[in-house]
Amino acid sequence: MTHEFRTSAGGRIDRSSPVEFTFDGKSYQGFAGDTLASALLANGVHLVGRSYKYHRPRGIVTAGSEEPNALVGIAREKGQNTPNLRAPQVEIYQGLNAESQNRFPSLSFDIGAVNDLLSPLFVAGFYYKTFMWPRSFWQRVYEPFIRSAAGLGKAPTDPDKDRYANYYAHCDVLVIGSGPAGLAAANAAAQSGARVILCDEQAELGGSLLHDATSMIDGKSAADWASETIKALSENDRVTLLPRTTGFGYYAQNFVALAERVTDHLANPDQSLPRERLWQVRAKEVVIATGAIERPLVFPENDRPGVMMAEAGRIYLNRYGAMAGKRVVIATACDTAYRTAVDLKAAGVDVAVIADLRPEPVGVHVDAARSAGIRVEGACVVTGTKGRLRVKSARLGRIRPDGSVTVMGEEACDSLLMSGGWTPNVSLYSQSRGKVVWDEEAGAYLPGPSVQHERSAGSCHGVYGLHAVLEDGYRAGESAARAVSSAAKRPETPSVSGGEAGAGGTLGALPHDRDPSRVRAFIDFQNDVTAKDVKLAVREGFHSIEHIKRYTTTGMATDQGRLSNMNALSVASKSLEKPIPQVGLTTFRQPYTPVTFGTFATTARGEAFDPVRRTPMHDWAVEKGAEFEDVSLWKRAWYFPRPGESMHEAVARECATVRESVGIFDASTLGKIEVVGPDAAEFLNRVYTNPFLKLGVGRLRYGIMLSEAGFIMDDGVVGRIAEDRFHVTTTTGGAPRVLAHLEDYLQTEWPDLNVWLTSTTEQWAVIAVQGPRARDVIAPLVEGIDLSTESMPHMSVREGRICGVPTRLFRMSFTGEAGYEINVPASRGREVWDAVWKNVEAAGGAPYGTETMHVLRAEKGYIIVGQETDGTVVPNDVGMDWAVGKKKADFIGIRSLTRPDIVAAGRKQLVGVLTKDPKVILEEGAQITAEASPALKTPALGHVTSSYYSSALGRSMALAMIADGRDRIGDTIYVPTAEGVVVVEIVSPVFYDAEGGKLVA
Amino acid sequence: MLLISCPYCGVERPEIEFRHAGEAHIARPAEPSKLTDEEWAEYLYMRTNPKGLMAERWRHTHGCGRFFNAIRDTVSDKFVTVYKMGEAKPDLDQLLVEAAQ
Amino acid sequence: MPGVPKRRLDLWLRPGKKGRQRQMSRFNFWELAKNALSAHENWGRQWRAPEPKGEYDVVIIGAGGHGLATAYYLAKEHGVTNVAVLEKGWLGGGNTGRNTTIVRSNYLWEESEGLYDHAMDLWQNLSQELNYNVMYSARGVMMLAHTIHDVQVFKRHVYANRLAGVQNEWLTAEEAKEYCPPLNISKNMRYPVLGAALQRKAGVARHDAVAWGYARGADKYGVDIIQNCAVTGIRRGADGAVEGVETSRGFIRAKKIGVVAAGHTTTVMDMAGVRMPLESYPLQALVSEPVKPCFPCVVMSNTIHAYMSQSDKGELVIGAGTDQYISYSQTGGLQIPAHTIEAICELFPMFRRMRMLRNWGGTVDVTPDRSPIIGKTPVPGLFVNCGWGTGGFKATPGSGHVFAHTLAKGEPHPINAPFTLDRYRTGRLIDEAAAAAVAH
Amino acid sequence: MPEKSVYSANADLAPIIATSRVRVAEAAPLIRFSLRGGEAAASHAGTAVGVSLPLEPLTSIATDKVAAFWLGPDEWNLVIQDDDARAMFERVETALADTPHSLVDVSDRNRALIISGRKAAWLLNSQVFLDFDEASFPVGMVTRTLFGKAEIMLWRQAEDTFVIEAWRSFMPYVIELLQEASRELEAA
Ligand SMILES: Cc1cc2nc3c(=O)[nH]c(=O)nc-3n(C[C@H](O)[C@H](O)[C@H](O)COP(=O)(O)OP(=O)(O)OC[C@H]3O[C@@H](n4cnc5c(N)ncnc54)[C@H](O)[C@@H]3O)c2cc1C
Ligand SMILES: NC(=O)c1ccc[n+]([C@@H]2O[C@H](COP(=O)([O-])OP(=O)(O)OC[C@H]3O[C@@H](n4cnc5c(N)ncnc54)[C@H](O)[C@@H]3O)[C@@H](O)[C@H]2O)c1
Ligand SMILES: Cc1cc2nc3c(=O)[nH]c(=O)nc-3n(C[C@H](O)[C@H](O)[C@H](O)COP(=O)(O)O)c2cc1C
Ligand SMILES: [Zn+2]
Repeated sequence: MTHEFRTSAGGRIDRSSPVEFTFDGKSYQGFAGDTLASALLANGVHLVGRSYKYHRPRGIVTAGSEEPNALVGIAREKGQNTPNLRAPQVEIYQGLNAESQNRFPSLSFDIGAVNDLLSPLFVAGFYYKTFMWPRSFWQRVYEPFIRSAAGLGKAPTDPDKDRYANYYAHCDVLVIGSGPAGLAAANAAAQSGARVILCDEQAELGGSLLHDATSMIDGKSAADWASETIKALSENDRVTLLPRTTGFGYYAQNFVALAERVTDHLANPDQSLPRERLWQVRAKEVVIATGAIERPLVFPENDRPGVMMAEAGRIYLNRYGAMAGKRVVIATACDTAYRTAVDLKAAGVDVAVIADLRPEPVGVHVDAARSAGIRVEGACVVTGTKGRLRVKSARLGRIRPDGSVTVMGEEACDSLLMSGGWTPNVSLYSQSRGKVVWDEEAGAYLPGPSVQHERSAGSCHGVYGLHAVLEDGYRAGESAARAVSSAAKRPETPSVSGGEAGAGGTLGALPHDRDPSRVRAFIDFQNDVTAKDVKLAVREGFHSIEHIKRYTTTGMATDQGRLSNMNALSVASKSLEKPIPQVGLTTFRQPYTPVTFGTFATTARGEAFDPVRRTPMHDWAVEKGAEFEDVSLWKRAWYFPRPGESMHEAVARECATVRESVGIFDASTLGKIEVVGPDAAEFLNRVYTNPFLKLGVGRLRYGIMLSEAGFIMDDGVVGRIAEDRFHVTTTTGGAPRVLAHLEDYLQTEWPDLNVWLTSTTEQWAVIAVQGPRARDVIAPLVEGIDLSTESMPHMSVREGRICGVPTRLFRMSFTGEAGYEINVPASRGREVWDAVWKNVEAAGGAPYGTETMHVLRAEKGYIIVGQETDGTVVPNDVGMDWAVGKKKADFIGIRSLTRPDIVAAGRKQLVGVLTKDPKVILEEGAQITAEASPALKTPALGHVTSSYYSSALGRSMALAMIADGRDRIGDTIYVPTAEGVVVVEIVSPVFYDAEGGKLVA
Repeated sequence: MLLISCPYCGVERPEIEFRHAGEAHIARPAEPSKLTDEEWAEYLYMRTNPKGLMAERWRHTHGCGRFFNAIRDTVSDKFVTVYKMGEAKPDLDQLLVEAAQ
Repeated sequence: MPGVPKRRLDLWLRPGKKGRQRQMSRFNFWELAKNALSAHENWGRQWRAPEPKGEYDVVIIGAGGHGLATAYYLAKEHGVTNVAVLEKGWLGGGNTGRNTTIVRSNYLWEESEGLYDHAMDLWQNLSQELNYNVMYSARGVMMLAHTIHDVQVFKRHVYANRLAGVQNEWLTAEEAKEYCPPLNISKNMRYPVLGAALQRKAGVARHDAVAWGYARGADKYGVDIIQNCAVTGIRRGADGAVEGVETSRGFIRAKKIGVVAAGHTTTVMDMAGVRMPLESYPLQALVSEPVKPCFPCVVMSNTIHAYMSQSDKGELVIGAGTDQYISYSQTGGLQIPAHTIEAICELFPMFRRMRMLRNWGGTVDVTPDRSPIIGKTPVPGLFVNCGWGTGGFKATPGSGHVFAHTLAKGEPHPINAPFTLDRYRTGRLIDEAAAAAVAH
Repeated sequence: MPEKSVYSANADLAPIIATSRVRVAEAAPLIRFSLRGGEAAASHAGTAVGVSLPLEPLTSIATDKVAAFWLGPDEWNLVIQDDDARAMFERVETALADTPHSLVDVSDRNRALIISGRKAAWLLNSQVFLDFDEASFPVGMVTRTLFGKAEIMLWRQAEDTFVIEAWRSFMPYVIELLQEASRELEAA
């Protein structure tokens, strides 16, 4: 059986390289250069899939990416399965393993095909009208049933092993499509010296030239001319040729995305190659040369395996040496199918008849067929087909002048090739936001005026006939090059013989003599949409083409209506009694053909998904067994469990250590901004609620920053290093936002201020040393700074050296203990840390992480922006009116603080809460109510913002935001939890060292 | 992805280098405290949100860092012009006429 | 043009039949079966295509889900049937027809909980109520926490919702994986899954069916849905009150106008001289090729910006974020969906080989606090329902219900009372985003 | 452009990528100052460091001891080979004493990579959306831009040699992606 349908010679396959592959477990042989579709056809296999809804047997229809039926799953190794690949695009390789889809148990016997029997019920939109009773059945019965019946292939179940790459490219002229138009355009642009990228979704460049067996260009065969042109282009180093590369997205400003398939066609791809590559191309000019797509004819039973597009039959024959059948009927309304007939006949195929819809077919193509001895019938229409898994015969009818049809008889055949004419492929033009224009003469939508720097060429432009297409291509290439450089010159259009334009075409459902209620003529093959469905939609009031699309799902399948849209539109237009241009067209969207998710995600995967920021001391923490938490892009040490310690134990120990002796903490992730310039103090005075003009050099101040809406946006400590130089710190997560916010005001509101902002977050490593022994620990290492409280009190900053490294030493505390933050240049951070750690360790101290830091500050009632506050909180809410300069005339957010609802009673205020049972630790986020068992929908009084076990208090404690909380101190309130209601008392938010004596010691 | 030309760098760069910064020419009141609640709400929240030409701010965040203004058509997303901070807002009607030519 | 074939065959088709008399059949299996016997030739229109009358009691601008639902409830619950819904394009063609259909109600603030849970109640019975299968599928919406901050925020939601009687629960990472087996909970992920908040009765619905069901329902009560009718002006009388609307199909008189125009609200309100705190951004979504069931629920991750479900037809339906600039183009940049797909591939590494079938955009109207504005405006007779931004589909029934009340009574329903335009003046914002950075 | 550059490969470290077509090496430590201010500040600072600071957007001036990069209309990155950062800082500050400006030592904020070889531009284009055609990005051009999701400063030192500076915590990300892209160069 192998190669039973293979021609004896010719085509672009390598007959000396046989390739074994399997389809549904059965082995077949093809040749290198075959696609899965061509190889199956050569083996006589047409039946390759089942349709979406009715599970009807379906065959290969096209030879390109517009294929609606022949979708297969390709299995490679684990983690490398891919569903829904189009057989005409799958290149075979040794060992290829393909499976049909959407059938059970087998392709030839599919239980789902009962749906076909029920098809009178399963019309467009049927599911909106039923499955409503009983109510609970939708979710339990109907939906699961519908879901499992729907869908095509099976999603992969293992993580994808392959890699994907990205490449940003620029060029003068991007040419999409490499048929005669694209090659000519690329040629013209390249000869003008332009930087050119030429891509084509097919494995081989050349487009229709590769299967044009009769035309001659410059005295050469079309294919030879293509090869020579491509060779010349490939030798030009300003030209990039990209086969297997689909132009899938045309975005604003000539930004075009291409998807290159790098390894899928290889039997054993080199592991260092990516599977696919995303090309993000910025082109100065674009030439769209994507060809035209042949339209199916809409006649009853037009969906049998063996029914194919006529041009596809020609492509399989001339390019792959594969015959669609041995006895072929050709049904057409267009001249181009005659070429297929002639070529088939020349290859020895029996062409039973050309059934032409047109009353009197005439012209060169018709003459050629007639003189080849092929029977041509005018006014002849196919009215049905027979055959279960492959077409066996075609029923022909005669169209009478009044439009009615009489039976002509049946023609036996094993393949039926059809052509309803051509639809210019205007997808990418439309994506570029161009508006297509209906051309009555051409019976097609054609590209209208260019919106971007783009032009269409060749048959996608409505230009047919090889010479005209080449001419159009040269014109487009030249004009594109000219738009880029005036030096553009244009090569002569070569002489052409053959390749005359083929006239004709039809749109919509064809007339027939059969009982309309019993036959179905398919418009959208994959989604099983028939002409009747479209008519039903119109009848039900769906008059917009967009409604018709969504109600019938025509054009929504994986081919996105490439074959069906014009036929659907025509049927709708008839039903609505409105001309086509008034019915409109649905929107073309990216991607042009489906694109792998991995190709969009490219290298953003694992650690490279987002940069992982680590501090200079990160490795030390890893060595010490720290657990980490993600804070914005940073990894921060969370806590340092000792062997066998739980998180709770570790944190309690760390807390106690800080309170009793000393702890060391990596604060490097804090945002830092150096604010410098004569107006620095004035600037800070405007952006913080606090007054800054009088802050002395060498002093620190805690500041709050508001959004203009008055809500707390960030906080931090600001040090005045010099009259005109401040060291500002921000929260870790807030750093980029704060810098942008400050730049915004500086550049747009106050450009007159002489002050500049420089991020120094990563300049400094920051080592916090906190605890009663902090000074003892660092003193031996510090040079040039008097650490005594008199000389360096709480909230001051000094410059000097530590371990010989220049430092900005902050005396400050976020723990309530006396402490320091040692800023040293990042590259020296680890060495200083090591030295400090040695002393800390010797003093019985310990490293602590963010969790301990959070507990310690909560004991002091210090807020964390983002935890106590949530973007709806003003300073007064968290008891920070003290930080708002009363005498200040202005600062960002000031006006918002006096808005009626901001000063109204009932706002939530920061308080402490203590559970009656000191062992109970509330959960953060828990809600607070006034009643022990509140009725449902009782508004909460507030919620717990921070909650910990406090080793200093020897019990649990929490902070909360509670309505009018400060007035309720002493009240007993309730926290409903899953385990029951917890009784708590409202207390002051400062639990530890309320007088602050420890800080100034 | 838009391509945006930065009036400070003098080159066109991809949108990912930029941050959109909202409607342009909404000057912060010199003395906010003098505003009524209505006026303050107007400043804070009310936006032109036009369908058509819009004056908007962008920042060349991952480039020169500068904020600048642009006139863009919010239907076609085409930039009509960009100009530096502090320069006067062009006459949009005039621009429309020019664009039509 | 050279080479264009000059001759084209006539289309050889008989002209279509004239539109039939409108008739409203009930939708059910037997009706379907009966109609199958007559080749479905006898189905009536689901809604009429009436010519606009000169005057209506209420004119609603915008035939999205919210506008249509408003009309439906106006007629059904308030007996106000002399209503027109004016639509510049085709009904349901705005954001209603392009959204990722996530329905949930586990919002943080009491005001939002009230609004969205009201809608949630209506979803449960909506198919039966409308006699139109809107395919409400309560398959559960799971929101992933990737950082300790996320955990705190989601737990706060869970507690708040529990108290308000809104169902929501906390899952550990392992429980989350059990609920959604494709989920990657490996500790080595860039942002590991630390847990999730799950609302079990949340889910998805068929977006188009919601618009169509409400349209059919409203039409049944005599509401005129007038498509291809763009409102171009709002006429106001000497007293400032509205008198009617100028449209592409002439002037239509009405004393009450409800603007439900989503991304186009600013433009419409401008016609009445009312400034709005809105900005319109492109919001993109995409679907994969259809595959057999492989994804049981809805998963959202705000931290890494992705959300996904699988439709009944088999596509993975994925939502991306907004583009950063104002645009009415209904398209956006490649980097936005690409970023979302990155996140999807991290969360579900097996889907890296799936393929994007179609990517589109809508125009969403975003308020400063990310909550809608529903109620009266400073102009007498003019009412507005807008600002749903990236997440209003889920509210469709509830929004229509309370807005109908507002229009009929001239005063807000208690549920939408807090969602005033005035809150931007007083500072009583309902800021879900600030609380959680959760938008959809 | 001098072949000898202020950037030299850190001799203590093995190259990050070493193939026949592209080489990536970490640069030896350098002094870096961020200078902000007007043209007067630029001019005084230039005198102090010994080059005249570029005023044209996206340009640079470089000797084998000093490079000055235009990063914005009031912003320059000064990269200097010298042992005494403090003294250098004081020298520039002194020269600028009477001119409004901001000078900040950011020596430790950045790390630098030197990327050279025939495929250097190709490698960069795996993550950098810029046109490295000589007409668009001539030798001497410098810009801040994005490398994937990391902000970098990128300088074309010679036709086939580029320098990337990034904040130090972003550098592992940059390196990982350069290595990922370079794998293909080793494929058959
Ligand atoms: C990509 C995307 C994903 C989303 N995902 C979700 C989600 O998962 N869950 C969720 O809850 N929400 C989601 N949303 C948001 C949701 O879609 C919207 O909030 C909701 O559909 C708004 O409904 P609507 O009826 O108000 O607006 P629309 O459906 O947009 O209707 C407004 C109508 O007004 C018409 N109109 C405008 N101007 C005029 C005029 N001058 N004259 C006449 N008619 C006019 C428009 O044509 C339009 O039809 C998403 C939105 C998008 C775009
Ligand atoms: N009626 C007629 O006579 C008729 C009709 C159609 C075609 N033709 C003939 O066919 C030829 C058409 O030449 P042409 O150059 O216009 O088209 P073509 O079909 O030869 O080439 C188009 C190429 O574009 C590629 N392509 C399409 N979309 C793409 C995308 N998004 N990304 C990448 N590649 C894509 C295709 O793979 C194909 O190779 C002419 O010879 C013409 O005479 C004639
Ligand atoms: C939930 C949902 C599922 C969709 N599924 C499909 C689909 O299977 N096939 C398809 O082509 N489009 C699908 N679409 C997209 C629509 O075709 C269309 O893009 C969208 O409604 C926006 O309209 P527009 O692209 O015409 O502007 C879907 C849209 C939504 C909202
Ligand atoms: Zn710039």
